[in-house]
Amino acid sequence: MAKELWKGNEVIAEAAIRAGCDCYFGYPITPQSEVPEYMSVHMPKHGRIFVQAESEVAAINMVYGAAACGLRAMTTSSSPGISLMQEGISYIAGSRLPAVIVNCMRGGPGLGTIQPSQADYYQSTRGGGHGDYRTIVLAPSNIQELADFVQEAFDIADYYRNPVMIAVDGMIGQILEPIEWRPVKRRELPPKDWATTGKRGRKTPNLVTSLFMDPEDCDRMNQLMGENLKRIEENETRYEAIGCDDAEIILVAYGTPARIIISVLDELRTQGIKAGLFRPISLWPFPEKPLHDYVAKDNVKLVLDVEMSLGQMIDDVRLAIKGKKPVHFYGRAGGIVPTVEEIIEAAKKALKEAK
Amino acid sequence: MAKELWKGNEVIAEAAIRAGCDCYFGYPITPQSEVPEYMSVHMPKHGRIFVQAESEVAAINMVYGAAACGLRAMTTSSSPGISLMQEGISYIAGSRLPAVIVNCMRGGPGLGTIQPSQADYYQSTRGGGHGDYRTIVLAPSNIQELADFVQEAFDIADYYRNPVMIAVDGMIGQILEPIEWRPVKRRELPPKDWATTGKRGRKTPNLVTSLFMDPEDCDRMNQLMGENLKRIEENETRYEAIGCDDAEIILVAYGTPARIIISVLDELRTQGIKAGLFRPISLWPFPEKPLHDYVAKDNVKLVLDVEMSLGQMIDDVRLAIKGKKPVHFYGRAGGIVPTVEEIIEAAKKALKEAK
Amino acid sequence: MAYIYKRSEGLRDIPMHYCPGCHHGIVHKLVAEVLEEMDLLDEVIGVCPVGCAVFAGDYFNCDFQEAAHGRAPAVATGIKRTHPNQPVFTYQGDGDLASIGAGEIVHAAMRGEKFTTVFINNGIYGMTGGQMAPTTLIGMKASTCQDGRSAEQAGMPMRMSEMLATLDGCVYAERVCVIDIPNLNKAKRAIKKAFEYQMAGKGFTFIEVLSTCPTNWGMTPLKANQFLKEKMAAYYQLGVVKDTAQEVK
Amino acid sequence: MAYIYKRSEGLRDIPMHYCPGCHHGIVHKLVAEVLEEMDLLDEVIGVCPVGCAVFAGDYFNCDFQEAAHGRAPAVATGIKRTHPNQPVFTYQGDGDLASIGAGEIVHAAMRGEKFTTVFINNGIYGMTGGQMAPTTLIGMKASTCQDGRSAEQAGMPMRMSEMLATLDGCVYAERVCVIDIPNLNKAKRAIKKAFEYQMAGKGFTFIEVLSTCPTNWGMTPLKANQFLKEKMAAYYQLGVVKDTAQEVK
Amino acid sequence: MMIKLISAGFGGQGALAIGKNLVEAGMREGLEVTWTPSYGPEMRGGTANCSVVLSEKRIGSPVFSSPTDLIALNLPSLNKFAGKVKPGGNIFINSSTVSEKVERSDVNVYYVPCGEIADKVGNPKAVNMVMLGAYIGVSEAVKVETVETIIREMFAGAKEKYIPANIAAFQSGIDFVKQYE
Amino acid sequence: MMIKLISAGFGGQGALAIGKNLVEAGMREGLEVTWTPSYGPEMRGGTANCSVVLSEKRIGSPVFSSPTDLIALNLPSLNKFAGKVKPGGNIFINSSTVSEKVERSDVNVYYVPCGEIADKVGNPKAVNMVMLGAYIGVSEAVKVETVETIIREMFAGAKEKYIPANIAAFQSGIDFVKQYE
Amino acid sequence: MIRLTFDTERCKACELCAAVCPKHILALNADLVNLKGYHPMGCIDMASCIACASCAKMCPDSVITIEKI
Amino acid sequence: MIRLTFDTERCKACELCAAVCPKHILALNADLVNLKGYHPMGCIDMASCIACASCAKMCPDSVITIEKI
Ligand SMILES: Cc1ncc(C[n+]2csc(CCOP(=O)(O)OP(=O)(O)O)c2C)c(N)n1
Ligand SMILES: Cc1ncc(C[n+]2csc(CCOP(=O)(O)OP(=O)(O)O)c2C)c(N)n1
Ligand code: SF4
Ligand code: SF4
Ligand code: SF4
Ligand code: SF4
Ligand code: SF4
Ligand code: SF4
Ligand SMILES: [Mg+2]
Ligand SMILES: [Mg+2]
Repeated sequence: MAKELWKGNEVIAEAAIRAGCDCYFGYPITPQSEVPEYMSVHMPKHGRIFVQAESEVAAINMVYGAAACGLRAMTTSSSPGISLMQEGISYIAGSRLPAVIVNCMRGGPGLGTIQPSQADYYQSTRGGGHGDYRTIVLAPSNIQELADFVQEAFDIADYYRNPVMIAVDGMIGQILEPIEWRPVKRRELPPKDWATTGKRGRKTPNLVTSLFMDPEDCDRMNQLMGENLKRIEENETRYEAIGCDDAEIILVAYGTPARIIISVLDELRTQGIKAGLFRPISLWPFPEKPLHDYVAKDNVKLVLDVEMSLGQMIDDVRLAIKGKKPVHFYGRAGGIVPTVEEIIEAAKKALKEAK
Repeated sequence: MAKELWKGNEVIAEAAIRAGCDCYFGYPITPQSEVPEYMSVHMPKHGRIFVQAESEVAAINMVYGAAACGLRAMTTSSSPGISLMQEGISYIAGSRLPAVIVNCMRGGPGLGTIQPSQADYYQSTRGGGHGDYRTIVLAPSNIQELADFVQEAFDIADYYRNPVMIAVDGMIGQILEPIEWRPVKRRELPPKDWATTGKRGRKTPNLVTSLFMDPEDCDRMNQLMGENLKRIEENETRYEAIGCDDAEIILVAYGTPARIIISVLDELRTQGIKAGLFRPISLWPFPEKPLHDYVAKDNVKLVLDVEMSLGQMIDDVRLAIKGKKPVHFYGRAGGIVPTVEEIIEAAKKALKEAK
Repeated sequence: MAYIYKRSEGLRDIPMHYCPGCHHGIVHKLVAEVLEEMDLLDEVIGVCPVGCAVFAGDYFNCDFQEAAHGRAPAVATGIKRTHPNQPVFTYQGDGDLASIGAGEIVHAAMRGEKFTTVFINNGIYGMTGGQMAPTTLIGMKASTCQDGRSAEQAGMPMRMSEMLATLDGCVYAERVCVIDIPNLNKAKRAIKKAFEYQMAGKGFTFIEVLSTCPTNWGMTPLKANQFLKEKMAAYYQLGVVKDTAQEVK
Repeated sequence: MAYIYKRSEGLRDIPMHYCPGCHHGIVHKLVAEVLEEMDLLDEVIGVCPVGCAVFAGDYFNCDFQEAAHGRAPAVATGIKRTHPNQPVFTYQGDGDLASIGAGEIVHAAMRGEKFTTVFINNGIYGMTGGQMAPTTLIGMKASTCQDGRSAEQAGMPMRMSEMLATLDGCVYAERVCVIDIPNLNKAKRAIKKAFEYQMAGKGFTFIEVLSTCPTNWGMTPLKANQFLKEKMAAYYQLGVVKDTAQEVK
Repeated sequence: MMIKLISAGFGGQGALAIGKNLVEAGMREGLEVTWTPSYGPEMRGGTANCSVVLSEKRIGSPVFSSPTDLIALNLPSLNKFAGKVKPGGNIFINSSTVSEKVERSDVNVYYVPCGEIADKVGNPKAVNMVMLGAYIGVSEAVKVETVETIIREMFAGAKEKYIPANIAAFQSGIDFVKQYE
Repeated sequence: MMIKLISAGFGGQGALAIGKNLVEAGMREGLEVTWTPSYGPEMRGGTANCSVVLSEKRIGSPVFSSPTDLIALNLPSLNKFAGKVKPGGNIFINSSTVSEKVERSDVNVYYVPCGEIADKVGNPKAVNMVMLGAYIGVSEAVKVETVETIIREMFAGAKEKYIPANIAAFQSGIDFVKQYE
Repeated sequence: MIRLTFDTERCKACELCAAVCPKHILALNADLVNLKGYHPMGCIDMASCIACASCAKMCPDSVITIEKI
Repeated sequence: MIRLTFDTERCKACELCAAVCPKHILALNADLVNLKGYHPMGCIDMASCIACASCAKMCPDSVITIEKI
């Protein structure tokens, strides 16, 4: 297929439509308002549903209602809006519903700035909501991956009955890049026999709930969810490693910083420094073992974790590396995108300190 | 002073009043509704303010408004309600406001159950809201500590201009125990010259905001906050260690499981097993170094992390231990409180596996 | 041998947890009967609140979803928009609907979402043990206003039907109660009309049922009924508040 | 040498970021002038919204807080309850107040919180680039209703003043605009009255200012004024909606 | 001494108050005490219980799986907890509403017709006071006088007139279990 | 080839569209391309700019601190970015609205009176088309024909009548910079 | 003939049925206590029942079934 | 005498002032462009000004100051 120029935010919307998203509920927020705008035009054209919700709280609960009927439901927002959705996401996870949520992260905390950021890593991977649940988090670093992952996300969500989050820094939503609308692999999906479709002759009604008054039941439900999460950890870990095999320094980054680091690698190698990039694609489940194995090798002196935040993924990096090698950090917060030059300098500084 | 029998939830309220809490805003939720109930009666008696908010979202924003005027403001809730406050907490942190928030955790996710739980550890310590911020999290494990910590919390919040969370599992809110209203140490506090009190002759008006449109400003603000957080990490780490000096197994737990483990230790020692308890009191900042140092000693074979969740603090335990010793886990979720017997069995099983 | 009265097919054969004399049980029955009579049980999707009626989904013999506290109207919007031909209803208490969920109900009404809301106004937070609701009467005691609600501290009680009736999307709002058989019959007719309007695609329909909470009012069920009649109905006037088909009274 | 008109002391000497002809700037001036005239600048605490007026706190010459989107009424409650003798106001757009913040404004009005809300109804989300607001007129185009708002899809536009006026705690609600000098003068008088009522402790006061957003309406400022006069004011009637001191008109 | 008591009954029967009185008395006598309630989902008519620990040394767990003592004011409570009582422990049954018998032979069972006794002293509401008396009569967990002082303080002031009837109910409970000696 | 261009101006002047046309053309010619916008807080009247990368190999960073080329349609943009252009790079200034001169001598500066040129071809709105022409005339980043095809497609259908005027503006830009050769 | 059946284990003794019975023939049975701890409702004069079904309609717990036999 | 001062750098050329001037003496100055890129507003006939202040009151950006000198 021919390449076409697409803007990140519109790709999110179009990819969802191509994946059979039945309904979209959202509330405008920069830098992702093009998503509801695109949806408002195109969902009705496909006979699908678009509702501009009165708030992010309402949006995520509309997603709940539609998802509980067995439909493919989606919402998108940016950091403050995602914070408001935390109770709803916890309900969706607790009721074992599939849903797709996109967070175009901007600088926080609070109102912050509308510039891109990655400071919602904790919130995304640890569940900013209450209780023992996890959202599967995929972090594309270019528009092509964005197109692919959003499409896949609906299948993954249905497959595991668990919400899937696509986490991009706001910049990815704004970039215009050529992409190809290529088919993504489709999974065989379990029937949604739990959905509230109207009883329609079924003997017992379906009830979608996260309420388990008896703590024994609630524990059981949690353990069941825990097993599901383990299954996800086993099967859905994704990453990309570039130049890690002979690297003396491995840079770990996702999203925009990861693609910036591709330029960094070239530059460092020209300067005679063997640098590699380890890019987690699934932030949860985090590719713990592959990262560990790369870093454990003798050629690696140290790791430099690069984030558009004060350091959040670094917990997972450290957990993976288990103290085997020093982990350095370079991060910019509040909407600043680190430059190639800054990262090169940070890498050299780390190497110097390591000597 | 004489001991008095107090119920956990009422201690939260009374301690706040004694600490000079100027205003309380809250929304009822089991298992902590006695807090707003107590406040509704006693705050007006002290000429202070009680408002039953229309929701947790409103409550945390009322706290914001009052705190930004320089007052001691507080709210309390339980898991789903705390999820709804995440945006507001991020705003409070981003605007560098002091505030005290109590979470009486119940079983989740979603509506879950009203029974006690510790499944909001991630949310509390990693900031369930967006952006780079942290709440200071204190986890009392009996009513006396609850009384002390709630009082101290107001000073700590003012001192660092950062929200402080008291995280208790719902059971601690319900227990009736003898306590003493003993004076807590008071800090010298910086003047609140940033507060919006009305301009009153000041040359420039005060503006409390978390908005920093220019990402350079926003980054600067974040770095500043980051330094503040470092200061907190250096000064505010708390823990208790019982029998860790000669332990072959160290159990790590906080809150109710920690006190249950006191019974476990006795029992294990009678059975000839040297067990110790490491109890983080500040969940953030986590007592990483002390735990590391205890565990690193030769006598320790392994660590058993015990939580009323599927395992959340275990990340911090692992980060502290850096792979030096095996970390086992025992947890019950969804409102189940683990019994002495279960924990003993888990400890023995872990020891057996280690051999 | 014929039944003159037996439990509606709309309810499952499960004992309810409601307190003695609580009106939740009565209103459940009325809704179930209407659904059965209109032959909607196989089609309808209900949404229960967080509140004492949190278990409604266990009791009704139809598909149900449990919404987060106050969000039933948003959940129902998600359902109804994607199932425009199936009946959908929310069943909500006054804490749920008028307090934390005020934004959601107002917007569902504004958008004219074509579902029915059954609103149990018992002037109190039942499930959590009797705190003040936005609908608690002035002077009425609750655990967060132990000397009785005062207007100065907490404002005047909210009349949700009247407020929602200002929105064009709300096509029908009626306030009823179930303290005696005539009122109970009226309540049932109102609920039926709401579902009829819904199925005809008219817009948002709202039935406010003044109800008792004997437990948290600290009264016997019969005393509670009397209080409802004398005090509550005096502030919250019974009757049709809005009926676009029939012209407002 | 005397000034016939100069910038109010209530505003700081900082250029505003608003688009050419945007009414936010005009309403800022009116509020500032009223505060100056009533000698409240040293006492007042303002709360700005998330919306184009997010920068109001930089422009006004008085203490200000920046609230989360829609939560200004809750923030103002936190301020006013603890500072009952100081003037407090929120300044909010229609996305902020009528959409995400509907619950908070309704409850502040219900409780009769003694602060003033200046509500900028421009029928659109200005700051985020022109999405539909709950107040967008039927047929009016916005980026999330590019063929114009339809009642079927999005409901009829909300009349916030009328809705809030149903609540007893709201003692004064007036709808004004600033498209010409007579209306501008009326708007200023309304704002002043609201602050006077507030200082007299009467209750919640609400000034709805029909406003233009030339940028997102895609019109010149003058065309936008005309649209406001002809279309907007036809649906949103100008004038006093409620005035408990003066009896409702 | 280390008492682990579960006191259980219908909401409103006063099972929780029995526990509260015990820990209040224990505290006054210098014991370490904790009281932990547990409610079902129902507001009324459900079953409520509390776990009480009275101990001479620092209390670890405030909850436990096997009580040393059980007070069961209604049948569901008896069914739920009777099997969990430690061998050698005590079970107190309100035989006015519970007609079932305990089948275990490794525990001491006391059938106290609390309703009838309360009626007899003219204080039908004081079912739980009777049971409290019975429990203390057997267990001697705290001193009788301490409890009496607490009762007196509880009804101090306007409700003073209720003191004699409550003390009478309490005393009758103590008296009733003397037969088991 | 690796072009890193910043195109900047007042919102509405078309600085972002210049970048979009370039990446569209680049893509059609088989180049790797990215276009990243950056807005100020103002909705209108503020300054907007975009970062464009055109490259023969995989693009890493879509943003950069030192552009190889700068298009400045207004003064604030020139002030903000002129100092950051790589030595040897190109700066294109809309001299119709910017009267300032660039003081650096290590870059090539092109003063293009876009307003006047656009007026002259009878298409006063096509300021950005003139600048696009000027930029391509100098940089030869993409082929003239590719851009012309894109312009034709852009105005296909009802707006067809605008094609000649836009192509004329574009062509005048190319012609204007010939003097710098 | 009319048969009134009470599902006594479900009765919560709220007396709402008794209050709406036009014949005043419903009363709690002080001699019984159900598993929930209530004295359940019963009919003290079946013969007078007019089968108006008011009691059954009103009962929140669907305790009462009425049949014509 | 009346002095009208325009803070031209702040003018955004919205023309709201001109629209309310009863004397129709305000117009954009096509010869000037301010730093924001607008042709700023100016008075084309000072002598006719009646100092009604309508323009100044209306200006959203407080561009206009009016003095009696
Ligand atoms: C987010 C959240 N906040 C608070 C609660 C606690 N809560 C449960 S039910 C309830 C109110 C119930 O009152 P109402 O809606 O009037 O229903 P009723 O029980 O009176 O029928 C509250 C506050 C909750 N579950 N979730
Ligand atoms: C929680 C949250 N959701 C969404 C946004 C994005 N947002 C910013 S302003 C705004 C709406 C502004 O519209 P309005 O309130 O009408 O103000 P105007 O700009 O029109 O004056 C929105 C949706 C946000 N900042 N926070
Ligand atoms: S608490 Fe009140 S509302 Fe809830 S079931 Fe009991 S009586 Fe009904
Ligand atoms: S976008 Fe609209 S509301 Fe915002 S400043 Fe511009 S004109 Fe005003
Ligand atoms: S059917 Fe009518 S008359 Fe018979 S018992 Fe019931 S209410 Fe009374
Ligand atoms: S109404 Fe039902 S529950 Fe109440 S007393 Fe009568 S039969 Fe029993
Ligand atoms: S003061 Fe009046 S007359 Fe003079 S320029 Fe202004 S509007 Fe016109
Ligand atoms: S109203 Fe002000 S900004 Fe607008 S044109 Fe006149 S002077 Fe300029
Ligand atoms: Mg209620
Ligand atoms: Mg607006």
